[in-house]
Amino acid sequence: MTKMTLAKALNAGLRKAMEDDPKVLLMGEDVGKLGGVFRITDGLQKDFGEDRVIDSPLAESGIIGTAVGMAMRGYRPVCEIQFDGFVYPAYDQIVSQVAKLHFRTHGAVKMPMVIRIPYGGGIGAVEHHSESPEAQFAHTPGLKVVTCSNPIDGYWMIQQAIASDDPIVFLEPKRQYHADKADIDETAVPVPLFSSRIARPGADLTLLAYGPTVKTCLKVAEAAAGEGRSVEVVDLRTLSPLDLEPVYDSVRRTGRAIVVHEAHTNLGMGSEIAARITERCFYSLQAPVLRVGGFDTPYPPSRLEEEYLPDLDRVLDAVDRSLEF
Amino acid sequence: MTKMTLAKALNAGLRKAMEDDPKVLLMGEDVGKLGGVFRITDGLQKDFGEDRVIDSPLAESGIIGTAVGMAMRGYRPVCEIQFDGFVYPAYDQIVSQVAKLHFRTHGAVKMPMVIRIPYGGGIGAVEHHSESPEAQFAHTPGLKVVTCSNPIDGYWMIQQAIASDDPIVFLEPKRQYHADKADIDETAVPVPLFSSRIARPGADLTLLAYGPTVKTCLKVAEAAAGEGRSVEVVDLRTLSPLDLEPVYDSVRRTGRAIVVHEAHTNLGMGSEIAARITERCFYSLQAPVLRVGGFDTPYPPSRLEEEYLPDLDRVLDAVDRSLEF
Amino acid sequence: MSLLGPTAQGGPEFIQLLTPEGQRVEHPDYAFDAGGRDEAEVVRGFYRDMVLTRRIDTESTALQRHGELGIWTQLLGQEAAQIGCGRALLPQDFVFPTYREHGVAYCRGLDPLRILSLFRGVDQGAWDPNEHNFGNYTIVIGAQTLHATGYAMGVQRDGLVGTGDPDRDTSVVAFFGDGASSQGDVNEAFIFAASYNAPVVFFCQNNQWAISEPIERQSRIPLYQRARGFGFPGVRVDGNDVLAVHAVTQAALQYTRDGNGPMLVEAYTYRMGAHTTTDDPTRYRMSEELEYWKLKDPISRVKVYLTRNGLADHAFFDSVELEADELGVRLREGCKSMPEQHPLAIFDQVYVDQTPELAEQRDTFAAYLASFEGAH
Amino acid sequence: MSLLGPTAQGGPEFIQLLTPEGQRVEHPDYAFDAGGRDEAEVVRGFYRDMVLTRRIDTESTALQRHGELGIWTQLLGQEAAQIGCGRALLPQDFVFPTYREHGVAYCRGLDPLRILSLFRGVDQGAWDPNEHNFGNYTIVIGAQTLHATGYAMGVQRDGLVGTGDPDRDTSVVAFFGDGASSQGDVNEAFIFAASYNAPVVFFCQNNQWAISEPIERQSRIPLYQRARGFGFPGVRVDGNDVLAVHAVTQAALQYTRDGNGPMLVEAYTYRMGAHTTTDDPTRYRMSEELEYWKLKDPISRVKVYLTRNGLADHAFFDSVELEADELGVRLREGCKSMPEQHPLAIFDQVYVDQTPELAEQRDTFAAYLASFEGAH
Ligand SMILES: Cc1ncc(C[n+]2csc(CCOP(=O)(O)OP(=O)(O)O)c2C)c(N)n1
Ligand SMILES: Cc1ncc(C[n+]2csc(CCOP(=O)(O)OP(=O)(O)O)c2C)c(N)n1
Ligand SMILES: [Mg+2]
Ligand SMILES: [Mg+2]
Repeated sequence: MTKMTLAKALNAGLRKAMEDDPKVLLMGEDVGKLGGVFRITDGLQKDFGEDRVIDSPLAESGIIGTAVGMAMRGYRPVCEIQFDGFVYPAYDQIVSQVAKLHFRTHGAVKMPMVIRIPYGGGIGAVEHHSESPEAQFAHTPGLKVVTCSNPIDGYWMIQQAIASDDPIVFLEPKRQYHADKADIDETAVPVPLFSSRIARPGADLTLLAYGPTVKTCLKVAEAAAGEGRSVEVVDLRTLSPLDLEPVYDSVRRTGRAIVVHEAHTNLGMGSEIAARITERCFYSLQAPVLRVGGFDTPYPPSRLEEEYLPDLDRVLDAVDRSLEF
Repeated sequence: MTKMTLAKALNAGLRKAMEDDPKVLLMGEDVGKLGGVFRITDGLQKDFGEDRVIDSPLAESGIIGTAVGMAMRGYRPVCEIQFDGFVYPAYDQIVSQVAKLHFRTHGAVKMPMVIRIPYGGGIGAVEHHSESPEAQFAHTPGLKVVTCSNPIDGYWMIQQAIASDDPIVFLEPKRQYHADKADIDETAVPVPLFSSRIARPGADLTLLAYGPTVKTCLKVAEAAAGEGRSVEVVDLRTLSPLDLEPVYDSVRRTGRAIVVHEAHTNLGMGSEIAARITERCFYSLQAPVLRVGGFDTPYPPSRLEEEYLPDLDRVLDAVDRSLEF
Repeated sequence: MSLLGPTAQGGPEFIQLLTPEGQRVEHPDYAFDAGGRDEAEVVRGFYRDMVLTRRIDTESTALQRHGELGIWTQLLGQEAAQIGCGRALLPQDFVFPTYREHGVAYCRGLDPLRILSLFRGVDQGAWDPNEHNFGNYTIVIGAQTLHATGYAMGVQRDGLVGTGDPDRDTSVVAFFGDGASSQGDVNEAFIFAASYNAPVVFFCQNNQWAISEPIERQSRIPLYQRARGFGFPGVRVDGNDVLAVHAVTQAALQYTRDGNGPMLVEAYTYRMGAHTTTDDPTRYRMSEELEYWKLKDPISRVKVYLTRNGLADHAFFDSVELEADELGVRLREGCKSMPEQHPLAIFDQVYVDQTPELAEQRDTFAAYLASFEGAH
Repeated sequence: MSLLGPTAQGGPEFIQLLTPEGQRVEHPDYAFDAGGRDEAEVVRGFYRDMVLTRRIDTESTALQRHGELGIWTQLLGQEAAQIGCGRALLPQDFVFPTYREHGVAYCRGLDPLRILSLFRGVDQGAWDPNEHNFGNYTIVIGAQTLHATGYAMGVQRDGLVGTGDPDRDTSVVAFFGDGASSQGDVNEAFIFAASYNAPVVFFCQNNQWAISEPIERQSRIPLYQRARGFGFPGVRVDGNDVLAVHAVTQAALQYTRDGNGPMLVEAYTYRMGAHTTTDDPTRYRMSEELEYWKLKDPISRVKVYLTRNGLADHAFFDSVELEADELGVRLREGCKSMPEQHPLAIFDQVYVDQTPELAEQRDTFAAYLASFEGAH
């Protein structure tokens, strides 16, 4: 049992995956000597060498495009995109190649690639450093998209993602990197990668969160409990595929649901989840599924980000609206 | 009054826009001498010269990136992306620059750019030539996204888009290019660009379509009428912003809605529209909003595309499901 | 046609071993190497390869005209570039093609029907790349050059560069066109390959056109000089001269296998046909240009050479023709009788580990399809 | 430090007019041009510019340390590259910067507080680019090089290239770093600029590092040679020599204004500070390297030159110091008292023509915010 932050847990998970399988390679800008700008790959180049922890030229399409070739040669590349807003130069390689090669070849080619992206806001950064690009990837068949919200998940999910034979966009909530510590039991049996998890049970309303908003929603539930309202919180963990059976169960019990994410509300994960819940739980719903997300503006300058991001108050406001509907 | 196909109408609209404003430039691969692979820019280089109709090197990021600079210099670039699947190399310039420059500069910079994309399937093409990328752009604040479904809209909407001071992703349903002809009255007053349109009134159910699926849905309504069911068809025309007031009105009357598009269903426009309709018309809905879209697989080889694309039967099936809900 | 700038040919940097008139010439740096076999026999083999490749092409064009293929990417005129290169490869080398490398595919032993199925719309070119060390056709321009570079980095990590063992040292060939040279991806591939000293031969078939755009739109200097900007060697070879292409590619492959890092080969050739069967080149290029290039036809010069020097007789040429006819028949029949995929198949090819939600979509669609079967 | 490959300095291709020891030297192709003014006065002006620029930088670093800025991109060591270039610009020229061109911004007359507001998180660098012909800071590496190229194509269409009128002919400068040279966008910018012969000076500040990655990761040859691959000239200048940078940039600007197409200038310099205030360079580079470069400091060599040659006295240096102190005070006070934006402002800056749906989102949020005001 070791107490670790999410950052350390991811580092430990990467290390474990590299020890377990010599085909695992890390690649990205500054991942080597520096250990990444967030230090997630700290110490790995020193221990596994420059051939396995590869500092790349400054070109994201190049990183993903060469990783495709490495995967075809039998390697398992884990690519780091330095910040969410810098994944777009690689977008073409991701959606037209990484996502499609298995399909194109009727399964002859496997693409066991993990694309790690520190994502989301709340760290006071400049433009392009606080984006939430998950919906764009989840909309793309052939990719799987997961996100961790805490150190324990970070430790296990990164290993599971690396072990997966499908390409996975692995979203890391950067403002959680150093936020909390948790005990990690390396001998435990982890929950499966593509499963959501009830983070807190409740009876009156279901809050759906993932990555950085899980913590917010747990606080909401706490605050709501103070007002006598029992709020269930689900940590979705997997965004593509979605694991909504537990959510449907929950909503059938509570009759109300709210999806909370940092990404723009319009066409964010919330829209898909709302649509599916409504399809499956139509007669159980006592209010429309509400969405609390980032606004439909570009991510604002950091002095305004607290207003932009869904916070305790905005989610509580939605809880009220849902319960009063 | 001239009878024109959508292809010819777009060509005429582009010509008119270039005549009206010398700052309008066209740019793209093969748009000059060849007139584009779909001939949408046919004859324009001959008449307006190589400085205004610009054959570009084979690089989409280069096309959009240089167009940003031209717009900053006071020009109004209209960029052609040869096929939907080739917009992704330009994705970064579109979402991080085109969409954000106005916001970044508090309005000091305007980006009056039109990005024309022939999109959608049904033409028997090879991979990457039948994609429907609209949701990705609609999810991006700062962009506006519109799509025409018929020659009259094509003629007017392209001119309106070019006249707009905001950047617009202009989606052209390529399989409609040469499908039908319509009378175009160049002296008419066009409907506003950012408005949806009731393409066929009805009372029992509302079908929401855009671009290539409008025609499909009109046929569905026709077929349904044969079975005594009155189906209203809305041509959305604008995907960002959405113009849903007429849709809410419609759904409040019919109680049932189905969104039909070629894009992947998961996180497609249908999910957002379903979520919004449910928020606004919760008590009017007699069934969940259904979605009929492309499946959540990569676009298939052309011999399977008829099965993949939402067609008369699949939409009719959804109509039955909705009415029987 | 201008003889300046990117279209310049001739001079010591334009490597040629067999003139358009069928004359063998020498080059100070590159010699044709028959690999210990009888040279005439090897050249006859090249001739056969090129004729069969051209037949694959013309047959496929005809199949498209008859509605059997949706589209076809013609290689007419580029046979020498592809056979010269394809025959220089060793079994362990790996190829990343564009969508026009039918001749290279043929050299690697890929059944042309696997390619026809792509253009017929039956599949998307679904061969296993490891079967013939021949990657899948790539339609997004330039994307494969990065794949090749990454694959070559994998080869390095496997310890298969510069060992000195000719059966093990491995090179990777990235094909691309003159137009593709403008894509960011291609230039990034140059950068990565140079940075890691990866064993990649960047093989550019400069066929003078990217659909309707002439090479001048992409580069103001000869394309092979692009490599200079990235610090690795580039050479221009007469792409219609199968002997020169073979010699140059062989040297480039060995250079990369030896661990010297990447190299660029520009095969200066010409797209004699349309861009694809849906293109109409009369809209953008002069017919004289085609006439000019017909004089440089890659196959005729070998035929002249073989005939003039008594290295092949009528019987040989007839037998190749016959073989081509047989191939034509096989392609026509194979194409028309190609089995279709079942629509449900697409759901099972998205992931290695199928997701419950996609399985459910599949099942729903299966039930829907079955409802029709019941109805009829 | 290796003197080979991309880090080679010296030789005729390394243009220098003022040695690190403060010695004026001649170069066969480039001479310093004071533009008709007294040369000593101009050099004193450069000195002042560099000192003030450095003060902007150190002051901002301090403000970041005190929590007044979220982050700061230090230019320490790059003053000569930026002032030499910035002072060579004509009013009609247009600049596309990265996120580190504080010295160029200063030359263009942009109030440094406009830059501080970006790093404070008050805005994203919202100045009007047309006010000082100075574009907005661009954080996505390389993106602005394409903007510059397109802007230059616009200049061409405005007929403002090669007219011979020095008040009208216009050039565009695209700034980028050594790391940026690996981005597809930058290479595409080279291609477009060459293809259209656009009046762009690609000005690369090779400060040896892209965060933790040394220049060798991006290029195995000197970066200025990249231009060779694209068919336009490239030169390397001592980026710590303000006179040489001025001379070379002036020549490059004129070359492009005259209609000769693009040109690449590599200013060979050094990032003496961290990448940004959140970076820790001790993790990846040796302190000796910094010591080595301190001897090449761009400001000291000018000071030595001015002093040794009696071109400036104590009073001058004191007055510059005083001016820098005043600037420091102004920045500190201006930064701390910078007005914040109202959260609702962001909704009105997305589109020229506001959309009904975003207006509604704004109104809902306004009502929500108001509900708290009511509560307190
Ligand atoms: C990214 C991308 N943009 C556009 C296209 C459409 N397209 C297909 S082939 C082609 C021209 C390619 O020219 P070149 O690289 O010279 O190869 P060639 O076809 O001559 O063999 C274009 C523009 C594409 N396939 N991919
Ligand atoms: C597309 C993109 N990828 C990654 C980053 C993160 N990043 C910011 S600066 C930088 C290094 C840039 O190095 P260089 O171009 O040499 O400029 P310098 O910072 O040295 O001035 C990186 C990787 C970014 N801003 N944009
Ligand atoms: Mg070509
Ligand atoms: Mg640098």
